[in-house]
Amino acid sequence: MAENEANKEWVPKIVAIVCNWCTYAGADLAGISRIQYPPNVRIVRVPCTGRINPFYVVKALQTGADGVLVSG
Amino acid sequence: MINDNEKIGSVMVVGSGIAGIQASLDLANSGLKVYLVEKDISIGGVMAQLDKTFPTNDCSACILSPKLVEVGRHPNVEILTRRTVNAVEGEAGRFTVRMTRAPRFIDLDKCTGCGDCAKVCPINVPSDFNEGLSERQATYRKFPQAIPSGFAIDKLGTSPCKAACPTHISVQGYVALIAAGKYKEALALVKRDNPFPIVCGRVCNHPCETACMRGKVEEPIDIMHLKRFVADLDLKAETRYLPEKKESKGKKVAVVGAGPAGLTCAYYLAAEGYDVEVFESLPVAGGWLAVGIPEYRLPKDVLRAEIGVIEELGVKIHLNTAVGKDIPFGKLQSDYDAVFIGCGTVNSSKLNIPGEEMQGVIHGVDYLKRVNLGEKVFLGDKVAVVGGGNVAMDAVRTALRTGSKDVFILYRRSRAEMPASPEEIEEALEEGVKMEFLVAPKRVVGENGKVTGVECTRMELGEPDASGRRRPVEIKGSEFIVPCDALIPAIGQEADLDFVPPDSGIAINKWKNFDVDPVTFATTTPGVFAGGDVVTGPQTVVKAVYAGKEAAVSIDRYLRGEDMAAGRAKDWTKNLADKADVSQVAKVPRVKYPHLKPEERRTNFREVGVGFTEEEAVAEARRCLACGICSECYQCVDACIAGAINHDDDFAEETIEVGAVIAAPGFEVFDAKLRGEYGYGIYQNVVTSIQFERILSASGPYFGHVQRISDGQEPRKIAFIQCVGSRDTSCGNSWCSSVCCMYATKEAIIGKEHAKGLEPTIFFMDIRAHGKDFDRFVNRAKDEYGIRYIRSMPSTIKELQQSKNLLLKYVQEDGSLVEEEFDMVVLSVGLCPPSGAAELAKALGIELEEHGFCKTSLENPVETTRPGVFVCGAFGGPKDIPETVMEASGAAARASGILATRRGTMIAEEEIPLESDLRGLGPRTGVFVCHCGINIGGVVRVPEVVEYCKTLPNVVFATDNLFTCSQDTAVKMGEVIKEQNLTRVVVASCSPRTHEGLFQENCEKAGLNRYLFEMANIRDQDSWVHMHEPDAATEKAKDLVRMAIAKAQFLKPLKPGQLTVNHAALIIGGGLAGITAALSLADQGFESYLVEKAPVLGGNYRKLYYTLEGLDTRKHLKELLEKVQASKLIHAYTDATITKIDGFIGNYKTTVTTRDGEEQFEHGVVIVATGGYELETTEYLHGQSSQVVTQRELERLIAEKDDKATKAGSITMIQCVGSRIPERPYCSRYCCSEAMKNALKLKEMDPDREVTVIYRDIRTFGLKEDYYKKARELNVRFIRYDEDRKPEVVQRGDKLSIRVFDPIMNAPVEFETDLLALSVGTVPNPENVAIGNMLKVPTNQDGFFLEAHVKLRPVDFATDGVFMCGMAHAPKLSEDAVVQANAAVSRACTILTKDYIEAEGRTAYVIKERCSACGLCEDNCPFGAIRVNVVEGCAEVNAILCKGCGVCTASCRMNAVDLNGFTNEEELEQIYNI
Amino acid sequence: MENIEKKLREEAKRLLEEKRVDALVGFEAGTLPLTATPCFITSPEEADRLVWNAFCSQNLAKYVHDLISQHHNSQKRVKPEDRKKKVVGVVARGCTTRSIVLHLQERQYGRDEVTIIGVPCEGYVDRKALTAALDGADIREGSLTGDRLDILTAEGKKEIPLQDVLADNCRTCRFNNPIIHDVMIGEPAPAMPGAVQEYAEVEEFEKLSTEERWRYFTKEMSKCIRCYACRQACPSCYCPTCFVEQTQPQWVGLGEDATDTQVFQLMRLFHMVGRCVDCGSCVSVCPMGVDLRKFLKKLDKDVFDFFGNRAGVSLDDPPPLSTFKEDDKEDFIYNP
Amino acid sequence: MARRKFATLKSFLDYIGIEGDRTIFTWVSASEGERFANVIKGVTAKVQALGPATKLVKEL
Repeated sequence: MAENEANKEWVPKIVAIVCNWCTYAGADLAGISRIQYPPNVRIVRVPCTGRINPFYVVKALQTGADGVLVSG
Repeated sequence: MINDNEKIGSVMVVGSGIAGIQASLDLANSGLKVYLVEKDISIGGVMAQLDKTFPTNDCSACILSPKLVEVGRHPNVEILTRRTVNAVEGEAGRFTVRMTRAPRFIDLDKCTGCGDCAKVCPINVPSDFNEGLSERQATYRKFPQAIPSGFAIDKLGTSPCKAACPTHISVQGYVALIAAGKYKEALALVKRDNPFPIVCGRVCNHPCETACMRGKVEEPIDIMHLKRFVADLDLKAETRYLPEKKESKGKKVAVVGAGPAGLTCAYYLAAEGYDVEVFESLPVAGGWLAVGIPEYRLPKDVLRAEIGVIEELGVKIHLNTAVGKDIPFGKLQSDYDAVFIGCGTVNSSKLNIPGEEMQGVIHGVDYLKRVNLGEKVFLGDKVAVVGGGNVAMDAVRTALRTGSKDVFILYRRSRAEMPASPEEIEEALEEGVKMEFLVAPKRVVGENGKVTGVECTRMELGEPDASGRRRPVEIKGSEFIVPCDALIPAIGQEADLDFVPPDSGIAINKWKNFDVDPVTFATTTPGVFAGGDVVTGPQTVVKAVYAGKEAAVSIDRYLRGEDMAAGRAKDWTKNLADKADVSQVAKVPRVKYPHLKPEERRTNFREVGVGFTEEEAVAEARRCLACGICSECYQCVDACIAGAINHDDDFAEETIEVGAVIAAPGFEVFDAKLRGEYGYGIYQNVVTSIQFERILSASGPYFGHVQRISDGQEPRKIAFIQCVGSRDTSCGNSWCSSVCCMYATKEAIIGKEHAKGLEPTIFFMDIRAHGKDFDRFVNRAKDEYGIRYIRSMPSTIKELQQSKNLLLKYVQEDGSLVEEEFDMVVLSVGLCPPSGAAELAKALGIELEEHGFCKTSLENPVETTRPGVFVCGAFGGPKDIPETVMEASGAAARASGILATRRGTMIAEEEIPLESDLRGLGPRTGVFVCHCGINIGGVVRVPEVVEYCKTLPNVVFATDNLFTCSQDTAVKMGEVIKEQNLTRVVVASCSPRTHEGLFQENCEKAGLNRYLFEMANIRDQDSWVHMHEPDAATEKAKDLVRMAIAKAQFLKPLKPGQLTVNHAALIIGGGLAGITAALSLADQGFESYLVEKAPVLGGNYRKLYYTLEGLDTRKHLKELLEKVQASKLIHAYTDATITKIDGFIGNYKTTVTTRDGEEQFEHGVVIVATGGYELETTEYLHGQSSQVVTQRELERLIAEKDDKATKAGSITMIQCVGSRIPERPYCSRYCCSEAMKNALKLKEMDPDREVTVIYRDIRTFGLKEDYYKKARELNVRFIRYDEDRKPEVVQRGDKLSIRVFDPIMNAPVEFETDLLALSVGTVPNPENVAIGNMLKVPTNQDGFFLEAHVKLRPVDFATDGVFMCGMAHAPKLSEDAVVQANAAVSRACTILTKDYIEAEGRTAYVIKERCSACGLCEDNCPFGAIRVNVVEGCAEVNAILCKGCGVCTASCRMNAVDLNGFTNEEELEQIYNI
Repeated sequence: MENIEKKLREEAKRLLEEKRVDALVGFEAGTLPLTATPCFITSPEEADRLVWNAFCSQNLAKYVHDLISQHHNSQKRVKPEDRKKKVVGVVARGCTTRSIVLHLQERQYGRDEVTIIGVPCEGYVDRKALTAALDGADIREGSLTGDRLDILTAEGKKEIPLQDVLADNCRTCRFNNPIIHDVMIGEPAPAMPGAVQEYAEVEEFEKLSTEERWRYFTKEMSKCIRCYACRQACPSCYCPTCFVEQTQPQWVGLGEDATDTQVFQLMRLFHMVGRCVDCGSCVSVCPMGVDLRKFLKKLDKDVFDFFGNRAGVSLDDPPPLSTFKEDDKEDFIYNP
Repeated sequence: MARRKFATLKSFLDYIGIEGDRTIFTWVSASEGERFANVIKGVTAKVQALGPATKLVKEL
């Protein structure tokens, strides 16, 4: 098991902060259409892109996210 | 008119496109119950198919979906899909509606929309949603966001094959499964109805193939051998297929006879859990299959294997045990709980001719039995077989194989009447069997008691007999002798019923068969059943199987004590899917079934048929036409864990009562095939505009990639041809479809955005950009996107063979002919009346106009010819979405006007329990993790996630559910909330966008504040998108749930604010729109303050005399004003100015100054109807020459019979004066119609006078096109001019001289005229900006008011409580203003009908001590919901106006504004927990 | 210069006498040579204390904001109809007026609550640079003559050209004359020659590699001791409760973690988008000499490049983050 | 407004030395399921190329 993990390719941890009406719906549609994509993204839903405080991005980086995606 | 208290407070809306949806929402939101009736499976109409919408290029799905969800979840709206309205009886206020519900086959209450059914469905049909550009399954949902979100199954009826098969196997089903490579499933499907696929795959008479619709194209599907293919695969498989066996019922059944009937009955009873014993007199099992059918047709080992399966299921077969001899029948009756008799017909029928007893005469049945039981029988070289059935064929071919040289058939009719299966006859002939037709044996000829021949007589065919075959009639004197060594009569069999004692009470009929109930197969003795040949006389295997199967059902019911017959009689000839026109189906030859060659087989017993290879089987199966659409393969039934599928669903009649009806059935797209010269349906790269819309759509067949159909390549040159099926009398469609110019422009722009290299060309007659901001859009298309517009209609299209490119031939405006090659052609197809319009009109009791659209009132286009029945959308004539939405609201206003007193009487308010006291409890979180059947559980290890949740802080309870959305889970969730004292609930399942509301309701019902709920989306955004990574998906699920739990601890119980509503309205502007709004409000029972700054009401409408369609507007206005005068609810102020408007939705206070001084009143909403003005111009000598007037002045001159008009010999009109120019780049919409109106009047007065219209584009959209056509017919002269080559007007004495460049002549023309009328456009009310400032609502760049959304909220402002109508919005016709005024009232009623307005729960709030009142939030808020209170020195949120978008929150440096439900703390906690 | 001072005192006296201002913020001579400190005067007699010279470094808008805010707060408990208005006068150079414009845009006070006595500016002396030029020696006496500083230290006399010790922000100042004023003292000053190279330093920095930039950022931030002097000095930093001091949520850790300091500075800097008037106050008060301007100037440059907007240069321009245009920059949007 | 904020933020983070590919801004509409998947794929690949984040990361 340990060996396996060592051999595994490193997978980045990505935070996606997304708008409920657009991207979140798009992500749902990807699901409904069963379009496969990498499983390393964690979505934080906000009601609107305008809700996203720029500091969220900074805090996500400080928390250890390897990448931050903001999508409206 | 009926009394108010007899009226019904509900409305039926027929059709659920955007019109139906909008009307429903308005009505439902103003307290009326709505039945939204749709004939399709889901709502949304054509708008759902569109990619983007003009002129803003908003995504159509994005703007429509929220409306779909709202109407889908609205407690006052009942969506009735798959309904057809049959009749509407009664009168306005109280109608009785009768309708038919077509089956959906999927129970919407149970369906979770997971789509597992579609995944297993083997039937592919062209996707109607994608306009045939892709395929979908027979089990389907139109599009992912569809509402209702449940699936449906398309069935055209029972496929003929299934109906024709005596066992009614889902033939189309297993054929489809074979085509899909699902052989095991195919076999299991067969075995549901027939346990003998190995046998019936070889020796069936296959009536299914006779019925097969493919047979009408070329040859039927080789169904029998497809069945053999899957049966043989199973035969060779390591483990044979066995049906699931139910628990033992502890009851015994005896079966007499181990033939197909008996064994079938045994099989199904054993599977049901009965102990079954079969008694067979022969030493082998199988009955006729074993001893009748020769080895070369049905090998013995294969048959044994089939029977072996039955034994494996637990059936005991006692061989060599003759009932009646070895065991008395009575003992069966006493020892067993039920008996089935399927002993067949074992005795041969006699020829009954002299000499039949001679040696060498051996009856077919006996002969075959002996051979089949292994006896060596040689009959001599020359063998005659009498008969034309399969037994005769079997006998004759067996004789060949047992060494006879010369074998032949003697048959008394002709070949066509032979009952044997055609392939057997064919095979026999191949093997050298001779056949004599129309001969009958008269006498056996022999020597020494041994046959030497048979004397026959010739026959001829007479009249048809009872069997429908022509009766053979003997030809006298035609006797002749056929020499032979043996004679095999094979003309029939009889049953041996001696084993049944006469005292058993079992009735036997005159044919010596058992008399049984045709449905239950019960004999006259209780507990004794019979079926197969013993009942019917010699028949086919498959009929015997059917009898056995049905008897098994009866026996099961009998033993359970249930009614045996209930619900079983079914007329299979009804509802057949055999009506399809197959004349256009491409021919695909039947795959040749492989046989041993005649020389390889004729002397041995090797099986003749070799069997299909997999490749052959699949190819053959693919020939199936899928007649029934759904094949009834029942894969979906197995796949649906929710148990939602019901293939027995049926049509039903329904009746509802409503107070009013709104017809919104939409339109039908023109069938482009009717314009054959464009090659649609023949040339692959010619598509319709709606197809192109799907091509552009990101969720369409090509995921938004613009490509050609023929080769999938991205096109470069693409031609749009306008007016296909519009403005075209050749196909009977004289009207303009109103929307095509705009959608073609949009599609060209979007196409270019998707494929950068695209070069679109639009071929058109007139560009009709008559809507708000449309001309700007077209200008952008030309200037920014470089889209080419050519004013010409291509005459033909030819496809180039190699490239599949298209060669267009067209004549340019100057007359020159051009040929140009394009990669792709889009036909801009028009809008036609909806299919079934005539039937609908009849059902609704309304009239249609000449083209088949709904006939509407001249005063108000939403009124039909029947009071109480209203119309909206394209059914009343082609129109675009905003107009449709306005009409929908307008129709809703008219309907609710009738029912105003009955609001709230048909809707039930749900009781919500008091919230529990949570003080001191802290976050106690309960987590519910959903399996969603296998949708989540099949990928994510749900139990592991549950265990993980239990380790997280604040979690006191965690569990998993199969379906968290099901009703029983809702109950369970409520119990858990109470038992565990939960203060937070987290559900990990699907998307909060679709299910949050449902779960919140569960919480609310359990006394938990609905905002203490949070969701984790582990399906749409996890299991569905990481289907092959269960580990990663499980980890992700844990993370997502952890994030949700982390957020949940900070959630606060929220109490949405409430605000009282003042029920009066302020209407600014007393023109036609304002007056109409006031009257409509009065209908609804609401007071209004109508403020007009002029001394009289009426506005621009005062200046009109008549409309194009012939309405007397003076009379109309007079009536309206009288009504205003009479109404107690309308307070009109003239000569009045509004000096101040304070407040917001529900609570306004307005100050008005009149001659009598200042007055103040309170109101809840504002309707802005400030109107517009006729442009003042000095162009073309206006104001200088008395012979130059405006179009409106001309109307007055005509109406008042002024000499200037009546005496003018020639009149000229110039269009677009001051419109569509850089400083005023919009079209005023009505001028072309006004010009047509006056031109027709002038011609009517004096047909000989010269009337000339100088125009840029004639924009007589919709049904107004007919008037343009009429003007041309009356010789009104039309000359087109370009913006940069305007006409010149010079005064020459008492005449005006006009000089204009005529593009058709390609030269300037000059002529004189007596009177010149200028079509000047509309300019906005200059006070709009000031009024906008008072109301904090915006105006657009032209100075008209800017609506909340140009497509779907055309009369709303972004600020709640303020609405607009009339020319305050944009230039428009008077009837548009009437519709819009009603629409504004309908929208206003959604507020005025309420006593309180509820705010959203998740609104922003201000932490005062942090606020420095900088006002950035106020600047940023799109809804005017947050303002700086200067006195208090901090911002304040108006929770009623707040939409919870959070822009203020994110813009505040001080973090002084936060957003409930998405607070900084909650959001950051999620980020910390990634 | 003396002429300006004279006029300034006359004007101040007049405003106070006529009660057109209730208080006036200006500079008076410092206790040490070659210094000036902010002063508040409320009576005409005090006007003669006022000075205007190259040692007047602070951005007085900060004091204007403080005074008026205090007054507003004191009035909150008074019934609206009884509330009193207070007018604050201020001696303001270009950057000071930019801050005032910003305050006005941000509705911190009304235009009628502030009276601006505009003064021309040709830059002020960077105290740190002066100290460095003197190798840290204490100034015993000093005077400014024309462009030359004559300084007497323990080491002896030293002449230093004023140009050599001007603050960096002054060298490249584009708005050294008041943007708005009620009274203008003296003629407008000539443009600063360095203004054309306003962003040269930023451009140089942009050319460095990502890693070099990160090293520089972390190095500078590692100096920060979280004393918040920068915030206290900045006229744009007027939040009633700075995010650093907020709880629920706590945005930045309060310990000595290097990333917390980085995040604090990052966030404070980002609050200056479209709001930094480059007055140099933060830099001049920083005890650790953190190169804040390197980063502030970048924000300034981006806002100008992206949105064509400069902080506080026009009352008509809306704050850049309160509006948008159709043609706003889109090239940062990712397209897969 | 949001667009302006993020345009500036991205540029600024890049300026202080945080790789541009770590902070990505984009639009996906409700009908663009395919685009969403492609965005995730693209972003993952970009971040993968950069390796694990070290800058600004708080050690716990």
